[in-house]
Amino acid sequence: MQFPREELFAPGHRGCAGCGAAIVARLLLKAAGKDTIISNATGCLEVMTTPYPETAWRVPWIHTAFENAAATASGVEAAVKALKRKRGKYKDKKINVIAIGGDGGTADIGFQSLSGAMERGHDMLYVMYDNEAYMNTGIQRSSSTPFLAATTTSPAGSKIRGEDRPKKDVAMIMAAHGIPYVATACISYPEDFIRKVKKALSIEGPKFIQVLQPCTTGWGYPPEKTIEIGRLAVETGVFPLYEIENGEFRITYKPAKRKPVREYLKMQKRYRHLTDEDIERIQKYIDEKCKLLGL
Amino acid sequence: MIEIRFHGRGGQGAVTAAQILAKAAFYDGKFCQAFPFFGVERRGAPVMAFTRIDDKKITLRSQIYNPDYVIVQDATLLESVNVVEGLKKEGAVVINTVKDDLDLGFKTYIIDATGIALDVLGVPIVNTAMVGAFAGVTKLVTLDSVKKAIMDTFKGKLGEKNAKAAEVAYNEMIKKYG
Amino acid sequence: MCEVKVITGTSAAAEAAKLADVDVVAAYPITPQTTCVEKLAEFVANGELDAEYIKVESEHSAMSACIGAAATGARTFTATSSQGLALMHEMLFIASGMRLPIVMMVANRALSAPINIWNDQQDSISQRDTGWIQIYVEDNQETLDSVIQAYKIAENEDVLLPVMVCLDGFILTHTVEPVTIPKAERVREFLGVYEPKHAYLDPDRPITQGPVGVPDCYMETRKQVEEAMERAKKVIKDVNEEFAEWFKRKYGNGLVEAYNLDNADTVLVAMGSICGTIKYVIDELKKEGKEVGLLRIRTFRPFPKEDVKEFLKDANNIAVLDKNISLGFNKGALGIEMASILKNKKVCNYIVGLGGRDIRIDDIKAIIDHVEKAEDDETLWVGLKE
Amino acid sequence: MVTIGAIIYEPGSSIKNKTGSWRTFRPVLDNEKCVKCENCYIFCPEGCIQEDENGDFKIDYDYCKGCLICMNECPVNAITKVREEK
Repeated sequence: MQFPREELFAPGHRGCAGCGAAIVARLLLKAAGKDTIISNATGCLEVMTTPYPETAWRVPWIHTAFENAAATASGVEAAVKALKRKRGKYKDKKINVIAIGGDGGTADIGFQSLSGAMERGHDMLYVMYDNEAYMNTGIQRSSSTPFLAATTTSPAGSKIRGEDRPKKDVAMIMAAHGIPYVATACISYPEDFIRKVKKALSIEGPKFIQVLQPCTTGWGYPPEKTIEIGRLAVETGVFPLYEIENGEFRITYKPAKRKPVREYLKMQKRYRHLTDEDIERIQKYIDEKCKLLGL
Repeated sequence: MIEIRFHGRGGQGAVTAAQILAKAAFYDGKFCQAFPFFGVERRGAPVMAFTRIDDKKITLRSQIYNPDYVIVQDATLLESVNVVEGLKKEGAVVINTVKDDLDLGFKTYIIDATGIALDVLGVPIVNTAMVGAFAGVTKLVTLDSVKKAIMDTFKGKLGEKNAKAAEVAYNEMIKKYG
Repeated sequence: MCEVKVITGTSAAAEAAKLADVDVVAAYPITPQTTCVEKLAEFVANGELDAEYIKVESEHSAMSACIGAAATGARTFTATSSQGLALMHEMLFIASGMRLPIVMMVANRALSAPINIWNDQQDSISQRDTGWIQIYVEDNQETLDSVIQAYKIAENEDVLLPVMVCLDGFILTHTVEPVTIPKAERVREFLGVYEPKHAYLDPDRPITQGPVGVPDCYMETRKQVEEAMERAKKVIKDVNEEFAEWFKRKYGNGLVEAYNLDNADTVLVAMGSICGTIKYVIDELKKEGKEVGLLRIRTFRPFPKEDVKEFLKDANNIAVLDKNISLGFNKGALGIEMASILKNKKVCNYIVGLGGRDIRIDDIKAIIDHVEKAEDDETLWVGLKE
Repeated sequence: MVTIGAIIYEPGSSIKNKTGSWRTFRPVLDNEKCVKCENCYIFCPEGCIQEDENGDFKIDYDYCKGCLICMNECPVNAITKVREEK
């Protein structure tokens, strides 16, 4: 695959060295192209890309608050429609309206506005960049934090061993909205992610993509490992890649043989408190999930 | 300024009646105002609505405590509501009932609006007939304006039927009370 | 020819939004605003208004969607009340900070707890510092006219601020009275098409809206809003005059309306529909040979400080009526503002009509009596039950 | 002067912020070894590895933060790291 060469996400942004969220944004814009309007939730990506008077964005971009990227995008989409119809704006261009938010802004505080926007059938794509905790504010747990991961609000203590609840399955909840396209992706598989974004944008109506994006600071690993760890999340079955098109479920990447989750967990500080027994519990949980999905 | 209070039950269209009366006054070239008693009542509960009519712009926004007229859409309300409360001494009541021996302590005009509604509309919804009856008794608004107000409140056939109900009630009151 | 219809305040607001040919409506129903958004839905469903109507899942999303739409370059309308307005609170700052000329009808209603659907003005008063222009109207005609004026004010390049048009819940929202509805073409000509220069989202001009306001720029953005508020005073006055030329109706000088002030030593100061009742009482007292005046504050933000000083320079007994209360200070917002402006005058504050408590003719008369006899500034709650 | 609504009108103006000084290690790309798989190009969070007119990938050290994802993802070890001497 020859990747699109246009760089719509500029360097000079304040993301950490090895930032996965920056990779999400860059790949997303490569897939979407310049006729795109972005509605960005408050979070790492928004903060690191737009300290006034500088912006890393080369497409029209709006941020309003934390919990409402989807609602803001609803307004953008409605306005684009109205201005096209009533005043001939945007000529005949197809404008991609894309909302993007982290797991906190999507699965937690922005969940209602996301559900509303998806249910109303707006022609938009929502991208959840999933780094499994509130990284912007210093690594607090979100509902997308996986089982037993340590964060500053789900610390590994002597009584509680990190996050005590399993990761909330937002993609499946979005699928339950009956929208035409839902997919999971991971930045370590850029062809797959770009293909999914392009496919989503070719479909009219609400679309949702959850993209896993390892975070060097929050997960605790050296920055050069961002892609490698993402790949392991997929190869171990911790984060399966699939798409659901018009209700049709399809695994889009099937590891020849799933690697043990231990390989994935041992690379990250957030799991360093785990005992063999803990790892066994996680392995069992992942095995069950994979079986369900046919992995 | 003339102040009118409507008594009805939730769902009987007392608010609509108050608005029709206001509109009729407006069509007669007067100033008007109509509003519900702002309650949490649901279908069936006693409700009130108000109309003000004047020759000049109405700025008063308080509720109506001493009405000139009271319109009672349902005589069973007499059991639970003091419908004549605050009514001016020289005021009058227009009430829907088949009884003819009511003593409310005020000048009282009686109409069998339910009978008219059943005849003309086929349903016991009396609000438009009551506005017609009120117009017949008081001549505060013309029948033409009442009918016009009804016709733009209810569309098409329903409007025509309701205008007819108002007309029948109006004529009956003229016949009965002159 | 204009058309006169006997309609409610919420219908008047909806009619005005239709006349303004809004592009996007995003709203969530709440009593007593509901009939406004129902009417707008009807207009859109019948093709009378060519707009995108977003049936959002909350007021927070209603304002978010309006911000998104306005930032894209659309003329935008929403309406809410009470708890809904409180839920929007966060987004109100964002709308003004992003300088988006959104217009919103607020059906004034008390805040919980206890839950109460009836009228007072605590809801919009509590949004005082959000950078929104606030217009308080006295009747349904003014509701319609003010929504139209609001677009003209908000979209003025000297202003570029959102405007809320506040009308008293039930007292206006659910009361029908005659309202003159101007011709759509006239209103469209009066307003023109909204063509923002500063904020619109278009791939041909990729701008970034809503960036991080670092300490190096944030304070300037606040000062800019304050300056826009100050400029808005003149714009509101100008629009009031211009509107009068086009549509033959005006509301005082746009910021305040003086009623029978000339020979009045006693002046009531109030906002909203209660001013109608006060005018009624003033007219009655006049017949008895007693002169009492009213200064109606039409725009609470920007606050007409200069006009207040000028119009009240000869009054000695000033009674400020508030349908809100700053708990812990025992004064209403208007009372606090007036006291800070009229430093050497007797200013009594009357807390009235909270949660729908009816304000009767006798209440107004009692206030007049009280302020005339009061020896110093006092706060009195009027209409309390024993 | 802050713009009205703090709107930023210059797309991609973050390029004014050169992040090259963040590096501890500098990735060095050996174009002789490079097989042009594009891994380094596509995974770079800064987008600072670009093709030159000859089709060779070049690292823009003005922006490279030295995360070394490129080195880690290079299948032929064409990228090595050297310590920045500051």
